[in-house]
Amino acid sequence: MVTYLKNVWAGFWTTLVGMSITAKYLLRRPVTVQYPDERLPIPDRYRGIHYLEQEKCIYCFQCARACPIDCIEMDAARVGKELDWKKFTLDYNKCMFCELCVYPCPKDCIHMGKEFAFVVYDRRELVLDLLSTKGLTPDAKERVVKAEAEKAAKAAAAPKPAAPAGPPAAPAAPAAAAPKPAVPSPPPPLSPPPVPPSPAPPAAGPAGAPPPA
Amino acid sequence: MGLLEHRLDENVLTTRIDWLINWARLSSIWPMTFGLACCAIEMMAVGAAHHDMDRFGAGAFRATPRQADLMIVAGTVNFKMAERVKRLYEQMPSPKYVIAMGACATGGGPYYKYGYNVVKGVDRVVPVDVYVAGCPPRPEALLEGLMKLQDKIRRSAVLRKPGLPEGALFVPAPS
Amino acid sequence: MYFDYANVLVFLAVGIGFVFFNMALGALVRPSLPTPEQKTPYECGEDPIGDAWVNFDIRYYTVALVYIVFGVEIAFLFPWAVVLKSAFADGRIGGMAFVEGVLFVGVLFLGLAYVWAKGDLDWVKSYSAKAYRPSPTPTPGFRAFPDPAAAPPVVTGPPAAVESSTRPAAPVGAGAAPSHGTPRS
Amino acid sequence: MGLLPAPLLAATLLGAPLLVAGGQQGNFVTDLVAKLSPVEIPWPLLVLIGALLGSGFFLLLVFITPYAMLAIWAERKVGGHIQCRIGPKRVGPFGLLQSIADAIKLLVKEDTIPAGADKLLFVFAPALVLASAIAMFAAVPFAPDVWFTDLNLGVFFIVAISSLTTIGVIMAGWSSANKWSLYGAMRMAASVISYEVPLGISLLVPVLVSGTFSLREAALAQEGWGGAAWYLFRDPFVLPAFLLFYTASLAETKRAPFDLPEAESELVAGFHTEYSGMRFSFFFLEEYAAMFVVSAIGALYFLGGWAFPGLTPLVEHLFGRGWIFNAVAIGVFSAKALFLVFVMMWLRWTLPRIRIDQVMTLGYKYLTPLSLACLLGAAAWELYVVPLFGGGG
Repeated sequence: MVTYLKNVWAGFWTTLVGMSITAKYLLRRPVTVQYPDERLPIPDRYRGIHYLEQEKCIYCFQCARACPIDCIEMDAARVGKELDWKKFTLDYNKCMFCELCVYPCPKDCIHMGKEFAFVVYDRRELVLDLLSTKGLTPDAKERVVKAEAEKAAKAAAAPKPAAPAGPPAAPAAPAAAAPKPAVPSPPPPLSPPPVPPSPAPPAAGPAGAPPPA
Repeated sequence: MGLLEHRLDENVLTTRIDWLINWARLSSIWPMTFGLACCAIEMMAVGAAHHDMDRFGAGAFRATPRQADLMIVAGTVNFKMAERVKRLYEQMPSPKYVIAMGACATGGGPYYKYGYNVVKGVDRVVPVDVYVAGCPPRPEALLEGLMKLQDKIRRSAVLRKPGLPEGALFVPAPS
Repeated sequence: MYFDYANVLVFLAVGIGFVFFNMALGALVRPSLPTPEQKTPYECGEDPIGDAWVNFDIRYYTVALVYIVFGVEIAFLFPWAVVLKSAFADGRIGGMAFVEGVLFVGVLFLGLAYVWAKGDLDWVKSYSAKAYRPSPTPTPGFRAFPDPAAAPPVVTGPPAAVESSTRPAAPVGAGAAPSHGTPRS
Repeated sequence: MGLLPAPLLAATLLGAPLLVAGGQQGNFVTDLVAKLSPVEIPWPLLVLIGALLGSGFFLLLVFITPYAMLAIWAERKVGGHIQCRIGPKRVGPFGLLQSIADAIKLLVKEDTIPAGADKLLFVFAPALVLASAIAMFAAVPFAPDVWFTDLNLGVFFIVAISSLTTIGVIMAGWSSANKWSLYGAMRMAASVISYEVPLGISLLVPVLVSGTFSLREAALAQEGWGGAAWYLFRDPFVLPAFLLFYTASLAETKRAPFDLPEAESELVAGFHTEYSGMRFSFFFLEEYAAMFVVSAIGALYFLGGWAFPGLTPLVEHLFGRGWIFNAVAIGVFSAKALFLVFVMMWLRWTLPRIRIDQVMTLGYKYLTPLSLACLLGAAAWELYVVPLFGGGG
């Protein structure tokens, strides 16, 4: 009997206690961050939608090769020292934001941004082109034209010395080969190897230098 | 088909009624309690205090597809589950909407390459209205997806004849 | 007086009319795109197995029987409660009105106590009914957990030693039979 | 079962002769119609018009539907704030249009009927449920002169009609051809049969005190003491009876923590698993209507109805018992009932759902004996203690 009455009292009392707690919360300020109007600060190390510093990129395929799911595809042609970008896409149908593409980049040109909302109506739109410009910039075109003119002039002046001018000539050779095999996914192992091992690190200097100039 | 649905010409009245119905539909999108993987945790976060999907009127998670308007495919859809996803979608009464949330649902995600068991995109099973990228997307991204879905509903024709090919339900976006 | 109940009928009719009116209104606009899949009963996305009209636990019916008794009793108590005060004031009945009520409720309460003691109010009868005892010999194929026949557990530390060393020695009697998970015979 | 609508319709049509046979009194709608009408309307027709207008227009359109919409909005708001959220906000100012949006959306949502369902019962169940909710309102007086029918069985009638809701729910669950629905319906039956008993017995306490079934007369009797003669304060047995009544009415209206028939986490949506669109919304509407009705009974029988110390006596003194008094009475009464509704919401977001066997245990082992004790105690107090103070009635 005592237990019974105790139970009754406990049921009543615990309900009251619970209700007092919820009442406290009822009167408290809500913690909601009203999204489109207010936004939570994004942490510094948040891994959002990528962005690419195109002018720094040297088309070395390191990021694409590091990607565990092959979601980066790129295609460019080398015109002299310049890169004629045709595509640099990141497929967010696959990307898992692991940041593995960022570390191997020798030029530190691909980054994880802080943009988080990437919402589309069509799945194909999820393949994001990271390039800001396609084709050659006017500057680059100018430089290319100038370089070609110089080359032609040099060739006209002396047919022999063309060989020592190795650095500019070497990239030009794979550039002709690159556009074609870059389309399917196998390219990384096949065609680019000529590029990164020997000419890429040396080419980094000249390729990186022109933009500031 | 309803008696009047998609049968009337465009005039002031039908436009207003369409506006009203679309407003009602977009203001009370009840999602289905349905999560497949880790994205579901973020989906729960959207319903929870910090992001509060209920502000949009979309907080009433219904456990049964019969009362739900929106299926948030949150997570990896493997082939075994795809059948169920399909059936759940079918069991929802129209108008019904689908948000594919996260990389796995939109296109197979990390399992694209080696995941022999994963459906490479839930749109191969059910028609998807809005794709939200991310792995998993932030709760805000899902809210963004919800707003995008609302935009889509806002443009749909209900009583009016849709100026569209047969069977298409939505007026294309004004690019 | 009849008027009151005719009024209620009108209320009922209006309620039913409201439902069907709304359904008709909605039928003007609501889409209807049924598929065979859509018409299958919802069973969490699985194929429904078997008939939906399944057999139910007999407990529901015993409790329903208890309810019927009580429900009828309440129906008798209602008029008593209404007239109690006037009957009490009426000199001819007086205190008997109250005593009758007490007797009636007492009988009711006795019935409740009996049902209670018999364990018929417990949803799962085996939990508390006095009559139920696990059989002294374990059911064949049943193994208590931890299995008394198995080797005594490895004693890891002195504090737990006393408790755990006594456990295997306990008799496999009624006391040692687990209080849960016992297969019902 | 297919014949069920027929007798109801017939009875309604036969209502007119019954009216001729019986009634002398009309409700306030009848009076209003008679006053406003330029020509004299014959009495039976007048009463029929009054009933139709009263139930259809005043109750359903002016009261129940707006109230239910507001209550659903309030429920979501209360729930949101208890969880430190905001709740509906972006649909209309403060999200006030949320329920309207929900209603329109549900109206234009596809209506699904599962293949194996018992179609007739499936279609008819929501109608029965909603009709019983509206019929429950018939016996609720809103003010001394604002009521639809003053039944001589008052509260007994409401308790009886509320079982009709249960029948509707069981119909819905059974006809859906779905296991979840059937489980929900059986649980509804189980919880109702455990709670109808304490509900009835605890309601007997104020019935005993007031000596009438009529809610209106009980409320009128509580206008004493300057509006503070609430039965709640009358003796030490009424307060527990009120708590018991409130607990039992939670189960009666399928509210948490006794919302077993539609337990979302166990039975998908319980008895309305297969209901979509508008049909589902009728169950919702009924739930909120029933919440108001049981809260109204609580307010009328225990919390003094429309009497409020200081306020109602003052209004009566200043303006007499005219329409101003009635308006104030409606306000006070609604405030009390809505407060009880609010407490129901508060409880819902506080307590976890309890198990079915706990429901039965609570119903039979705790509420029933306690309410019997309350009844006897109140009877003894009323008969032997009240005369000591020289009080009465």
